Amino acid sequence: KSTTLIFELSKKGRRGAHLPACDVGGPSAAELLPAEALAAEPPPLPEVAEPEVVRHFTNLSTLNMSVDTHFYPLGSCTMKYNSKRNERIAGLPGLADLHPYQPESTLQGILQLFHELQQYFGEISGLPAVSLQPAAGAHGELTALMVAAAHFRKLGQKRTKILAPDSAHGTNPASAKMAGFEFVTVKSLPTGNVDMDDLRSKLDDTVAVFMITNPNTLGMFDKTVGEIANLVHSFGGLIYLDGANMNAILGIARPGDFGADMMHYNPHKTFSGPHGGGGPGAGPICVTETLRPYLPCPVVEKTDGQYRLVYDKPDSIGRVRSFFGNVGVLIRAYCYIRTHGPDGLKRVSETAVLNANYLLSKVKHFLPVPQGARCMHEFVASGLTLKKSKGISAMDVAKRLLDYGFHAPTVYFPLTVPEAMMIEPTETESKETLDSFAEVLFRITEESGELLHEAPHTTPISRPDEVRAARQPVIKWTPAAT
Amino acid sequence: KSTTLIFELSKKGRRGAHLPACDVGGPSAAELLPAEALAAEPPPLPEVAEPEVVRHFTNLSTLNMSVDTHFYPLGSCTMKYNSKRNERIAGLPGLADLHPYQPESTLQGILQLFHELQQYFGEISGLPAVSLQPAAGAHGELTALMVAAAHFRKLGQKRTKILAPDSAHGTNPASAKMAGFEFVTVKSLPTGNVDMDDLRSKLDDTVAVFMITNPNTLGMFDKTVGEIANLVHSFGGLIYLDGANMNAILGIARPGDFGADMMHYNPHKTFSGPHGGGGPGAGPICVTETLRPYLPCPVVEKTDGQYRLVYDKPDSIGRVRSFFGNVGVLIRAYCYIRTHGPDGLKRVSETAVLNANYLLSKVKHFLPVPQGARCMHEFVASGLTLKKSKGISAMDVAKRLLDYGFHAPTVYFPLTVPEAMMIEPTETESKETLDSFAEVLFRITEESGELLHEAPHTTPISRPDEVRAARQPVIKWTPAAT
Amino acid sequence: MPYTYNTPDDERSMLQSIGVDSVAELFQFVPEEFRLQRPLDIPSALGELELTQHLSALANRNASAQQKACFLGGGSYDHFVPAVVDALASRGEFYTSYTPYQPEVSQGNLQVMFEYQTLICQLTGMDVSNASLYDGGSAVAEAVLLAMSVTGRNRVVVPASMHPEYRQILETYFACLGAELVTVAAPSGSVSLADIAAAVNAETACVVVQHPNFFGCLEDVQGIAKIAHAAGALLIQSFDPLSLGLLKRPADMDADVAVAEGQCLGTPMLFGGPYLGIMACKEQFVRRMPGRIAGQTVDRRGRRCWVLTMQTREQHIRREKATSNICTNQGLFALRAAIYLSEMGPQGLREVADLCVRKTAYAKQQLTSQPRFVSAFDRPTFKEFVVRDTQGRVAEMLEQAADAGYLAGVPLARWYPEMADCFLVAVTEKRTRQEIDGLVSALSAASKSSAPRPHTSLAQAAWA
Amino acid sequence: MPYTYNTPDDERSMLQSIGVDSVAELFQFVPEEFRLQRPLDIPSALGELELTQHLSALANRNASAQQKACFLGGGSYDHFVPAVVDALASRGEFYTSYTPYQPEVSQGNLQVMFEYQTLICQLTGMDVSNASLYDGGSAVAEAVLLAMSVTGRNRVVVPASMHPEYRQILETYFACLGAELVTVAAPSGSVSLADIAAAVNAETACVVVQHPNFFGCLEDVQGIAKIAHAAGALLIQSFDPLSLGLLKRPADMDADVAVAEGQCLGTPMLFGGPYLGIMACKEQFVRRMPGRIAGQTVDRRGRRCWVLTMQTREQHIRREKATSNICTNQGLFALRAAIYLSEMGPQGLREVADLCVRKTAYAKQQLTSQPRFVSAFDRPTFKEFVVRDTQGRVAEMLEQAADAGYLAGVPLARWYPEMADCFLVAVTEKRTRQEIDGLVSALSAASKSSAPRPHTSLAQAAWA
Repeated sequence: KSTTLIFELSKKGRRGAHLPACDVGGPSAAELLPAEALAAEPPPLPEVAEPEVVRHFTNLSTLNMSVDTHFYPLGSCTMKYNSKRNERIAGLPGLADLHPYQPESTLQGILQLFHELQQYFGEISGLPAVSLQPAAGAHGELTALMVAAAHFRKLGQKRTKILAPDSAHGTNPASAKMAGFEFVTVKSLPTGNVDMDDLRSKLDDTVAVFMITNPNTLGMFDKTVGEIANLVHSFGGLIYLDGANMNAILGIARPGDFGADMMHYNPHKTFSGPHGGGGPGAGPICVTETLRPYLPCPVVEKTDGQYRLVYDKPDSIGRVRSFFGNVGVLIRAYCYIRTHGPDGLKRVSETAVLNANYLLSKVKHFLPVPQGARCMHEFVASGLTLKKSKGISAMDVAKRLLDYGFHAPTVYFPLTVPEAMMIEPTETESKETLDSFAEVLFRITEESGELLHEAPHTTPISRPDEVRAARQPVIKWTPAAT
Repeated sequence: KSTTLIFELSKKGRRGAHLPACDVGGPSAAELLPAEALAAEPPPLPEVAEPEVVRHFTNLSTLNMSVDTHFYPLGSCTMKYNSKRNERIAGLPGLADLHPYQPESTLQGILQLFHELQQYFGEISGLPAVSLQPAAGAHGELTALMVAAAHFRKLGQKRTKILAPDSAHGTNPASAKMAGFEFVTVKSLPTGNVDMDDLRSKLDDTVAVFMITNPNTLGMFDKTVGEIANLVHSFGGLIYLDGANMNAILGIARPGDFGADMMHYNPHKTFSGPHGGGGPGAGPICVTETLRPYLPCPVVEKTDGQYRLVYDKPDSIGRVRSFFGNVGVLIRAYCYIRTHGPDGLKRVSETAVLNANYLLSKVKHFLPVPQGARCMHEFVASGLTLKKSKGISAMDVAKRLLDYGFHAPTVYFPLTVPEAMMIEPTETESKETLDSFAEVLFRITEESGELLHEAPHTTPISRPDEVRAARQPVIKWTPAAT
Repeated sequence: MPYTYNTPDDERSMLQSIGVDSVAELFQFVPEEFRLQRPLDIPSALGELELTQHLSALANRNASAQQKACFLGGGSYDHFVPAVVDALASRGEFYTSYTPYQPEVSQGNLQVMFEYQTLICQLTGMDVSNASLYDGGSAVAEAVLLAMSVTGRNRVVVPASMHPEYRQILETYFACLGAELVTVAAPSGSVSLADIAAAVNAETACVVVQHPNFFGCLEDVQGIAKIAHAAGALLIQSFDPLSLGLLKRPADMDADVAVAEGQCLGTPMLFGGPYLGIMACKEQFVRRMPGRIAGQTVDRRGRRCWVLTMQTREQHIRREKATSNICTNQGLFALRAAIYLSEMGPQGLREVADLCVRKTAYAKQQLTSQPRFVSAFDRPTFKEFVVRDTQGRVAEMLEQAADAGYLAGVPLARWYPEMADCFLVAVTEKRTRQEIDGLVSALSAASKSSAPRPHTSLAQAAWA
Repeated sequence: MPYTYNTPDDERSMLQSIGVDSVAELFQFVPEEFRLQRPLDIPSALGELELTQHLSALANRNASAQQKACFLGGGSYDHFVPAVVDALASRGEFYTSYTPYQPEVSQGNLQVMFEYQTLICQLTGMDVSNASLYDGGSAVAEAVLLAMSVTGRNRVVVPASMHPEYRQILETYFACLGAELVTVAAPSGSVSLADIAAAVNAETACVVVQHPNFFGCLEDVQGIAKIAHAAGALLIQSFDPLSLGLLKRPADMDADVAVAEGQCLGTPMLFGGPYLGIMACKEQFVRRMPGRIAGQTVDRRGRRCWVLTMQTREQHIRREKATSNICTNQGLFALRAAIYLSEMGPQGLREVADLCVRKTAYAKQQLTSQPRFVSAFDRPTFKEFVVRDTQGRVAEMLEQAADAGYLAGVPLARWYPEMADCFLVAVTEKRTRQEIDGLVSALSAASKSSAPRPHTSLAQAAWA
């Protein structure tokens, strides 16, 4: 398949779109606008015919692995099936062709959807106050930390620190910084659970929030979460729950019930929004009633049978995004929740956990899994032995999997496990696929280092030179660069 | 990519769709229907989960070459770009979700479209009376021959024969037979033109129709068509124009003007209906005013500003298809015609002919083109020299092209050219693509016979054993056959 | 020219390579006298935005089944199409490819054809299936031609309860072939075995029976098959694919050829087409079958793969000796059917059929419990039924119902003059109780007579 | 459970392999006290048919821009989306893949990112672009954070003519960071250089200017840039991508960072999201940019290919030292923008911009020639303009216009209390003359006052 760039296909005079003649007559735009504002030429975009646009992007698409085509056990990313029915529904004109500033009388359907979705998210989390506005998980973290900051400001408390374990997602410290806090790392145990002693040593009344991912990034449920929450609360701090791993506990345990004060969802993970090659996601947050006044505006409320967008909450932190939020992702989440219902959602987590434990039971015989024989919806195998015995790295294994038609697991995360391979099968894969993946993984561990260092062999490209990319950055095409 | 069959993925108890509970209550279907009519079990269809359905068919699709992904110069098939705008429009609920028996008051939009399309088809062909009903080109041929038969019945003439040249599409004789006629082959000259002497020798007053493809299947415009028409008409016969090659003469010459009494279009070719892996097509026919009374019903007429479906034409042959026809294909043809307008349609043919002649000018230097240095929208190269000198067949060349990412031309048709390779680039390809195709074709003629006999080498499968398929037919999957 | 590439520079260099001075010169072989000397008289070009606006305006002048609850049937139905069907069938590699002449780069389409053939065999119980025909109506015609070819006979028996348009197609085909179409009345809604027996003789090539029939009623296919076979004739059954979620399969009733309109398997109504002609038959007739067939084989490396096979039946090889002139199939709709059947599975198919039967029964009961309406036939029905309007104002009433938001029924007058006061109502799994109740109200309210009949009280409680 | 595979048999054998007796046992690490002892209180499951019916019913309770002519703007617009955008972006390989962590099997997405970055550079004239951010509003915030980081300063100057919601986002972010937001009034519809000069000082990190601004008016970006640069501050321009079909590019006006809402590049309005945050900047700031960046390199066989690069800016490596916490991009919408810009090309883009300007001017002229309405500002406008209702009944009038089929304008009262009698009207290339004339009639007719003002006769003939 060609990797010619669209710019290299350009030829002066070709074009795709033709716009209609102007039906209102009148002066030209050049006459209507001041000369000094006008460019002499339109931007030098590529000039290509429509069939070329179609063939170019169609062929590019086929260079990707995707959930629609391959098993994609990318740990922590919950690459589950993205239902086609949700795509079709989200495209209905009555949902897709709505302007955010339409009169509310013309929006009662979608506002009802949001209102119900706020309730579902609140119910599933056990944290009743919901904002649908944040645009991504990390954005939700940031928003929630701003909510916490507003809360402590209101209380007149000066709390400057955010704590989180070393096994946390990188977004946790980054969000803490953006929310104006100092970030302090707490150690975690080999199970991924929080080191209570270290936590205790770092807790005081300057700590605003302790951020915890539970189930944690090793795929284990941290049993001590209740104890942690009590401890943090005893210092007046808040617990933030990174909801990345909610796929393990839907209908089974609720963050609000095990001590969280705030959390975000990743609806693109847990509620099957398509990942879009990197986005969009969404990052709705749920908080306790105490924290509700600080949520961003608008929120949807129902009064006298009418749904309304409420903008005027005096203690609100304001807004973190234009308009309402990543509505398209939220609609899909709504569809997903309605498709499954209470039993189905619980069954999602049960199946995700069953699938992960089954795969773990197959893999642990040839790839050590430091966390032990059980996991929640994902587990982290370590390639350390393989590395030591045969010089085969987790990256080698990952690359070789591509040759067999499997996307690689997440590698080298969490940072606390050497040669980590973080495997999340999700509930929407079959036993046959898991069997076949385990078999291939075993076969790879038996293969020669030489074969693996050079892997992948059958993919559209072989391993790229990432160092060169970073050292001599070429981040746009120029005619000279070809 | 896996070629596991959907049946082999089946496991008892899996399922995709769940239908809702019955909201009307009442007795079960088993109580409502007589026991003797009921099956004990539903049919033994495969049992698969929805994600598997998606992955299976998505991956299957990627095993195909297609216009969206590859240059597809399949002669006579006019594999031009299938515009995405037409697909979107044809899917509008107001066009796609219409029942054929709705009250006419609820169908004025689509009936207007048909009415206008009838006019466009009439204008483009120069044959004003149009039926949109036939479901494919061959079906249009059959319908037109039935019209001819009705015409002669009405005249009280007993005409039993249909004539067509040996270079004609195979559907011509087959349609003649289905319409109850005897079929007689007329010789063609090396240019693909009709051998007038042979025609003369076979013409008499038992000949109902002479079927001619013009431009002919060698991609040449038969200049003698006027003479032929006069001759056939002088015996009281009719001229049928196989419209497969209309892409060469839109707005340039009209069959009605060069002597045709009847013709069909292949809107899926000329007017860019997607070919759908083998269908659907459509086969609207155009005839002279004289033949109008015999057209199938219904036709669309406009009276008092209202569009009507007219069913009661006393001399009509009746109907050849249920409902109205292949409406979806017709809508796309309408969009195509409206997108291009009079200048654009002419430009389509000019460009198609330019592209074909350009490719011919490149290819003739290394692959003889018996028809000479000029062509209309396609040309037929002969691999005879290559066959004799190096033992390389047209099929070898075709297969090797696949390795280079080009679909093969039509090979071994027309039957009158040895080792025929019928190449039709269409107007929706670039000079760069044609250059690259010509270059590859040249390179192939320089390659070793050994390499070519074994080609293709890089495709999902190598050459299949077609003899085995025909001799030991396995045309469905059975558990035993795996 | 939104879809072409050639710039003036391209054109110049291409003409140079060809050795001519202008594009016009390339048309030298088209005699001057045949050249069109004026622009075509069609409207001028529209850009995509204008085109979309124009077609949207046309579409908005139609009332779609998304706006009005559709109770129309008669061979085209408003069944639910799962989203996977649209999502997968709209992949360019499927719909912009063509007949798999090059199997090495067409395994996707070929495997789909093979899977489709197998699915149709599973659905019908028949031995073999082709890869599709144009539609249900021409499939009947092709089946009849097959029967005539197999038996060497020219007489075909068809009940009046078969789709009238399918019968019209036979008439049209027969006009050229000198064959004889014998139509057997079905005054009770289904044809009687006695009437069939009376019509079948030693010249009969086949009996064609539609089950469930055009009126929605069940036929005694097995009984008819016995009569046909006893006379050396074939039994052709036209079936409703979705009905096979519940009903016995054509093979179980000893049909020789089974044909169907496959629109209900994942294709929208599309104002009647393109649709999917299904044809399956007993093994012994396979070489007489029209249409493409995919077969299994192995490639040079011994891998299982698929090719077009038995092409000696076809016109591009056999020309006038071919089994048929058909050379396209409805590949895209065979694909849709394959996806639909895979998504539904046996249980899904049964559930759809069950919903159709129950909702139809409910609608029939509700409607005929209105004083104005009576059921035309006292027969079990699958997903449609015939209602007689005692006031005889069918056309007027249906127009009024359309205004009220219901595509309420198909008037039968066009095909059955004796049933001018009747209309056909179809109820698919998509119709809700609310819509059915609304239909009943709308029809009852339409151009009401002043003299109401006494209410015929049927056991309405059963539907609570 | 429509999306899972495990049959009871599967489950049994999987549990056996794990070595437990039940699925419940797998949750042993979740302490009993934290287990939810009841089913979730959410509605029970819906099959696809019911779900589709339910969501269609909700959708039908909204009035979409396909039903009512949409003249709403303010950062979200009813522009035309060519069909190729939907057709290509809906390919599963694009939308069901994720961040290209494995470049060998993600070249499609990586090349699209690289092409998108290049397209944005071509569009803006800027040196470098990232691969997208959340939306136009958070892109402004990220650009401001970049400027604060680059300059080490904490004061940010923003005209009141910038989108009020973008300013609100800055306020929210600043509340935590102790930064200072200085808002400069723009009483004439655009900000004056004098007012900007008065606000900018040595503590100023950046001036952010939106051009065309929230009121549709043009700003003197070059003039503002000079002031900012003279003070050592950065100039951040928020631009309308489509305006660049006609207007000078941010780079031509010496912007340091250019940000935009990319919704207009091929994404429907979606009630406000997901959208596309565009960010491009001068070369020197590239290592401060947030968000993913794709870079060119070669593979082991020397073939050109693409990877994610400059990841040391990012949080998964740098954690709290990252340039931002952003780790998703809006890949799917960057793809849509790339397809859109490729389909439009330079000429198409110019034509769209030209249509917007001319239709907007026509609408402004027509509307303000009505006695009831006056133009709020006497400034050139791109695709929207502010109208003052002399009767001051904006909310009421807009509701009535909606009933009459027009989403007529955005009331400004929420953000600008002093403009409670004003509304913002946007006119895209999709709006026809007929719709514009209809809008004028509908607004004039809405809750008419009894005391008409004298007609201000502008040169209407120019529009004939």
